[in-house]
Amino acid sequence: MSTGILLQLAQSLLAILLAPLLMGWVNQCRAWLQGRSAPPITQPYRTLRKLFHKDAVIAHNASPLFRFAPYMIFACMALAAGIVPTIANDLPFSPAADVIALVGIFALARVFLALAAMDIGSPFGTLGARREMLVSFLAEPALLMVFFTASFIAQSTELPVIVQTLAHREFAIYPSISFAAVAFWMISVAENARIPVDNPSTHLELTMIHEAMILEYSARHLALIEWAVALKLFTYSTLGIALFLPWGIAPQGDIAALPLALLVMIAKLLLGGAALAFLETISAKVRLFRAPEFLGTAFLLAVLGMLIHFLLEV
Amino acid sequence: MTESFPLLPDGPVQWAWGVVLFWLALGFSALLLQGSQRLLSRLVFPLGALGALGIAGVGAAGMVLPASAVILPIGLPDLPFHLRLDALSAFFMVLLGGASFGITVYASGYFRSMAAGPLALLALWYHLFLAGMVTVLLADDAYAFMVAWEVMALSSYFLVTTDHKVPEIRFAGFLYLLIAHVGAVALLLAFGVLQGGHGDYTFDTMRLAEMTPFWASVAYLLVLFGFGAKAGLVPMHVWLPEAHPAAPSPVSALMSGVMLKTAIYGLLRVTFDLINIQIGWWGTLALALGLITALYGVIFAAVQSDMKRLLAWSSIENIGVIIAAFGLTLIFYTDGKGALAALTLTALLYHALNHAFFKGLLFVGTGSVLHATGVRQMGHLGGLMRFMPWTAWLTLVGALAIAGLPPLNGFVSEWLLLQAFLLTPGLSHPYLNMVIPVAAAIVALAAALAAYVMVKFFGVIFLGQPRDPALHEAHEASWPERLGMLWLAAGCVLLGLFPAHVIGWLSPVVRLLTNQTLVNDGSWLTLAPVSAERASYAPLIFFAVVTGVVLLTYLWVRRVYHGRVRRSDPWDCGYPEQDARMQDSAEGFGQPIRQIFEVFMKVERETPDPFDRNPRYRGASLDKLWFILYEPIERVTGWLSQQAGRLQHGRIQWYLIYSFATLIFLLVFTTR
Amino acid sequence: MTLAYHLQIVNLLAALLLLISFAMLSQRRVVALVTLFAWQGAALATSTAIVAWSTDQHHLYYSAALTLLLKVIAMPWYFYRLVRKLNVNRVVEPMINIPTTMLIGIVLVIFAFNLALPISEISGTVTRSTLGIAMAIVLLSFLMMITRTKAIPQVIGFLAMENGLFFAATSATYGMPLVVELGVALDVLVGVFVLGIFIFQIRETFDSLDLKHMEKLREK
Amino acid sequence: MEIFWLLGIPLAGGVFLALWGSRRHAPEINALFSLATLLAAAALTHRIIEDGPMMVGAGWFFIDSFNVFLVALTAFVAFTTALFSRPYMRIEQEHGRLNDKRLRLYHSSYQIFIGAMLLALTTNNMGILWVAMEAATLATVLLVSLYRTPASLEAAWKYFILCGVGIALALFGTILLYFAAEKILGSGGTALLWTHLNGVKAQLEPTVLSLAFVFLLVGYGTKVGLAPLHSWLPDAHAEGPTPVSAVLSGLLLNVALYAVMRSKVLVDGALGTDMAGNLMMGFGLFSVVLAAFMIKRQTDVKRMFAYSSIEHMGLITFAFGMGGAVANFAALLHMTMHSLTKSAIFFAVGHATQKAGTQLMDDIRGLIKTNPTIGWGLMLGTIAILGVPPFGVFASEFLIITTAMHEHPWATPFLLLALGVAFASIFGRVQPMVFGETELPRLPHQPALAPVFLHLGLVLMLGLFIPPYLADWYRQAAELLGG
Repeated sequence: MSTGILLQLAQSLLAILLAPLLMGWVNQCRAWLQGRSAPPITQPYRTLRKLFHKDAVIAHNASPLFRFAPYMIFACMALAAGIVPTIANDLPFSPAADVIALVGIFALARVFLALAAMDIGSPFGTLGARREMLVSFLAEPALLMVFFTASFIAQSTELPVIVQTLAHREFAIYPSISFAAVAFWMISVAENARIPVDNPSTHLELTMIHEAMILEYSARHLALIEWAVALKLFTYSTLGIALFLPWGIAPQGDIAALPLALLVMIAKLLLGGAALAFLETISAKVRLFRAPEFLGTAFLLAVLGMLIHFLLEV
Repeated sequence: MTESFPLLPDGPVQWAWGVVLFWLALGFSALLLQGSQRLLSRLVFPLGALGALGIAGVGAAGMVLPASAVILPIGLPDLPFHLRLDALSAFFMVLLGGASFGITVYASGYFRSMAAGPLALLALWYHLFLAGMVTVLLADDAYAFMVAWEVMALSSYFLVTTDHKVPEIRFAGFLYLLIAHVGAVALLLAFGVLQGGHGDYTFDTMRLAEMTPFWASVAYLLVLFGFGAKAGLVPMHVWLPEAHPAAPSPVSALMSGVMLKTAIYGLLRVTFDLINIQIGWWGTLALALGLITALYGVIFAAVQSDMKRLLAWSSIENIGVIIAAFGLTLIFYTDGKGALAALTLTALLYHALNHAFFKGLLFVGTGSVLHATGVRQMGHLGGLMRFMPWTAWLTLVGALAIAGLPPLNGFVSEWLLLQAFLLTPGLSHPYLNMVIPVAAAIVALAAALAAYVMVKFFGVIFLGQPRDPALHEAHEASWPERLGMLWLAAGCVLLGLFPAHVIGWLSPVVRLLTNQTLVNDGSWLTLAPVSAERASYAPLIFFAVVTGVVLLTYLWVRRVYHGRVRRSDPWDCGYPEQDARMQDSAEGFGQPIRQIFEVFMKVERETPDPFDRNPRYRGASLDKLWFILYEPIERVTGWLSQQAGRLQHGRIQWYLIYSFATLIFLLVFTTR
Repeated sequence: MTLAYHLQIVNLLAALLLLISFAMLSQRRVVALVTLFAWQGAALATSTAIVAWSTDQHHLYYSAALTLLLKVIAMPWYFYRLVRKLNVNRVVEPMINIPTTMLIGIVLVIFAFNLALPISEISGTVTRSTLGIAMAIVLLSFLMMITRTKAIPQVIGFLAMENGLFFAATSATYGMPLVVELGVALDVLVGVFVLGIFIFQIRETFDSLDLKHMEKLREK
Repeated sequence: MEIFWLLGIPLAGGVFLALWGSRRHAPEINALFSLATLLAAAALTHRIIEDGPMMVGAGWFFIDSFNVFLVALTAFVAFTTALFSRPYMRIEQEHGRLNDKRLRLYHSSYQIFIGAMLLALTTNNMGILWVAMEAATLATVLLVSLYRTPASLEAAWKYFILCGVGIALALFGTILLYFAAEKILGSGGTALLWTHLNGVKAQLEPTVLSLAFVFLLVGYGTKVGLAPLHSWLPDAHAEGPTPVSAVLSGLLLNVALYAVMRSKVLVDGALGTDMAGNLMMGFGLFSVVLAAFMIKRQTDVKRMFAYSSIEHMGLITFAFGMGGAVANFAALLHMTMHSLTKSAIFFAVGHATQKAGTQLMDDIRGLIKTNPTIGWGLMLGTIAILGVPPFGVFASEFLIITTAMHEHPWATPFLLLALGVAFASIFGRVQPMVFGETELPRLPHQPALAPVFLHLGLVLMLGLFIPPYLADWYRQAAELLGG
């Protein structure tokens, strides 16, 4: 048990620390692919450090909620990162929340971000909040459907059990999973404010979603949010890995397998980041009211995956 | 199923009836106190609140004690009032008492600004309302049930029309009472089917009566209609968004939080207890209706611009979820999956309890806002968090809870319900088990939209800058109001943090209806309904971790770096003349939803022309069903009465001809 | 079979009554209508008397006398006065034209006879066949009330109906118990009295007895 | 003995008031006579409760639990109405709508009317029953036209002609009854005594009786106000003075229905089929539905409630038609509730219309503001008559509807429809009359609202608790009607 706790803490810390690195990696890949000279891979860390040092500038009418939100968001993401099996499986936190609760955590963070954005009352904040909620109310059920497909296969909504079933039982091909995978990809693109739904590097009022919400933040608050964003990307990536290519995650209590699992995980993340950058580069951002269509498609794909599971696999 | 309990000569039921009498006495004594406003608000309502607490206590006792019954000396000659308190009634009494305690405490503060004369009447109806609801839960024969049911409707009607000077409110009250009455007649017919004949209307005989599937189905459909009309099931929902906002806020809270649940109670009571056969398609029907209601309600909630209307629509959504759970329970139950039925029923009851608390909380929250500002249109509110922090933070708890966010109570019931949906592959029915998981998608969609709605609700009212200079004078709620809200908010949090205990506590009810209990295969802090392997959720760990991380991060940032803060104007994006009216209005916030779901709505918009000196924008998204369903009914009846009117022609010869024709016809008819 | 001659007379009178009611149906003038009404009363009284004599039921004499008093003397005289006073004795166009009315009337008579047939079978009285005629008279006067658009003719129709009833009572059942007869007579008397008051009131408010002034109360 | 007091007092009252004329205290005397009648009725009722049904006056009068409760009801409502009419008529007089001559007419024929109804209820002789009904009609005709307005004259004329014709048909029915009866009972007085007929009803000739019942039903049904024979009713109720409307719809309709029921018992016995019952169900249902749709288009408050009387009479007739212990019980209960409630409503409406000076509902607003008691009286009365618990009307509707669902489900959709439409129409119109704003002045006089709340209080009590002896009455009566 104690080892379990330690392992848990280790994995959580690892996730929290590695998250900006993944972000940096993605940016670097994008720069290469777009033929720009890339910033160093550690750039996110520098940004965070700089932000933490600055004095926070807050609007006069900011309420306590505004200052509380960044911590809350960060905490939610940390918890999520702790729950998803990254290198080791079935850690003590995992019974705290199954996949449905995981969606709940993301929703909690999102709601706080949106509320904080509305707190100042500048036109952009509200606009961003509205758009964010618009995106999410489609993305959330779609994500649930993806999880449902997996949990129908695994007969459980517990991530460890799902991973167990998919990775460590005898190998079986699940066509439904492929649908779910595509849907999941689209969802995570949307949820992490990437192209084609949102553009992380824009500040154009008409198009921005996520950036519009955090427009009022500065210094440590901004830093926490940026960090949380990185953490979110990381969590989604590991989540995707856990669901769709779980091989290599160490089974419960198997300490010996951990180093290998770590290496495998890093490799997978590098690949995933590169793929993300590649897809972002070749696709263009869609108009805002196309976003619902985009996510609607994701939703339908997920549902379709579930139906296929019932058609072919039961 | 209930025969297994011995009927004790006396028990909690007498206590419950005692509280009812106490409330009645209180109500009528209020009429005598017309003179003194102080006594009314500072004495009568707190006493009423005590009564509510008592009811909750009696309910809690009734959950564990065996069922007890009593026969009152009043009623019809052959049919005195039978009262009975079993676990099901007891649960709903806990719900009623718990929620209405907070609401009534709140009311004692809320009504302090009201004139004594109207307040006395209001107090009378208010306590009649409470008494009626409790009697509905206690009634053990059709007559007592119907009397209590209608007393409940009537008193709430008078509460709704408290401010009867306003034509809209009068119309709201009228529509409400009309639909309630039609529903009640449907219930009468249902009891007519269920009765044993020879005018024996006690529930005991109904339990024993053997019925053909056909008549059972007729009864079920009537009951679904009758109780659905009360609960606001689409398409009988039209009265709800009119009536609930019209009432004074504590009353709205009671109606939305508690009264709707009596309909759920009736549905459970009749379907599982009184009708002795259940048929599969009943569940499917209820499930479909419930899902439609849920989606419909939340969509309309998203496009409202009146805060109380928004909440009313969201009540419709929650009722939809509950009815869907009811349908799923029926499906499992008729399929012989007792354990799954138990799980779904647990989710249902849990959600009903939760809704009572958070909807009550939100409604009283709007009440305080209304007191402070006198505005219901969200377009004129904003930034209230700075002027009324108590109200704001407590309302935030309710908003997060109703949005189904962990670790609050709304999430638990939703989680349980989704688990139930995930278990449908266990069904023996070929395509149901394939289609129903898709239904889960709708529940998820509704939940996500609910989050949207709540961000809109809270953000527009409490955050941002005041859209109206007058708001700067907004004052914080009085102490009783805060206490009431505190109680309800505490309910939301505790119900969210200790689900394992609540589920264990619910088991008598579940056993009563499904002969099964839900085993919690987890420790006291984790909730694992079916098996820990299958699903688990530990809100306490969850809560602990989140708070822990928040604190750690905070301390870390403070220690390693600093906590310096500079205040300045918000960034104006290079556009100096910004004012509060440039924030997103309520309509604006709902606009994307309106665009996506425009099919359900009849949108009315007035956009100003560019040269307008003082341009005004008005947009309203009306319920299409009203125009599709209700206006035709109105037209048809109007036409029919036109035709009937032609008979009354005014000419005596014609009248003579009627008599003559009738005579001849009858002569021919009888002598043949 | 051959009937005793007094019964033949009764039947004859019955036929006469029917004839008179047809005549009333077709009559346009009010005064003539009143006269016919008086004749009908007379026929009724005679037939009652004959039945009384033939079956020596003494109380029938009283009712015969009552009939004579009320329907032959009192009411016609009263109506004559009324008509003269209000001089409303002009041609009254009925709602439906006369021939149609007659046709309907004939149909009614046949209907009434068919209706009465099974009853007459079981009737013990010697004058059973008259029941159908009585019923026919009732229906005919009903028809007359329907077709008339003036107050007085309608009233007369009403009274003619009472005649029919009375005839039914005497012919089919040798008259009702005396108390009832008296009560009925009293009611009729009062009724006519009330009517008189009415007709004056109507006259002075609408200054006409045309019923088409009284079609205001209706569903708008 | 009481019976003679019961019948004598109103007749004496009629004569006396005719002589007393418009001297002082005529209204009080009127009320006093009604009170005396009530006391006599109470004594009689007590007697019946003590020692069961009885024949009085050589079998000319027959009192059983069925008519004794109607007697009590009639006397009671007559008394309260007299109380109500005291201030009401005075105000009318001050408004110049009445003069002394008519007031005298009003008082004396009011008493006569009550007497006639009591006679109709107590007599044992079907012929006398007919005579009394006719007398009641004649007594009220002049009351309906009391105001001498063109409208009231027209109403009275229609009332007179239509009911006259109807009653004539009823006489024909009675004759046929006698015709059938004298075969068995021999001619002479006894052959029309209901008790005797009831004794031999099994032997009566079916064909004749069925024919007789048709005539009786159409005849008395016209007075009950069964559609389509109802045409006179709304006019008479709307145009007559309010106290008269109250007693007309509160009492006269009941008495007429009583006559129908007495004949139904005989016919059922003779035919052994439920032909009579089916006819009544048909009539009742049609009346309920038609009345509901008529109510929807009313603008005149008294007219609207007149139609609602038709609706409720239809409901009662329907229930009697269903037969059976429960349905009969319910019908009797509904009779009571309806007359109490409806008369109470007419009292309240009377004052409301006096205040507004019009019967048009659109011109009556905000009663609660100017005269709260009137407002609440009207509101509660309306709620009661619409069958909302805890008022007693609901108790009977509950039994009727549930029984209908159990015995004749086909009828229930119509009932549901009609009740819904009636509720929407009546309530939708009364609500703005009671609630809302108004500029109308207060009434100069203190309105006589004691009767209103007395009635409503009774109705409320009976909705929650029916005293045992009362219940026994109803049960025995229901038995009597072939329960």
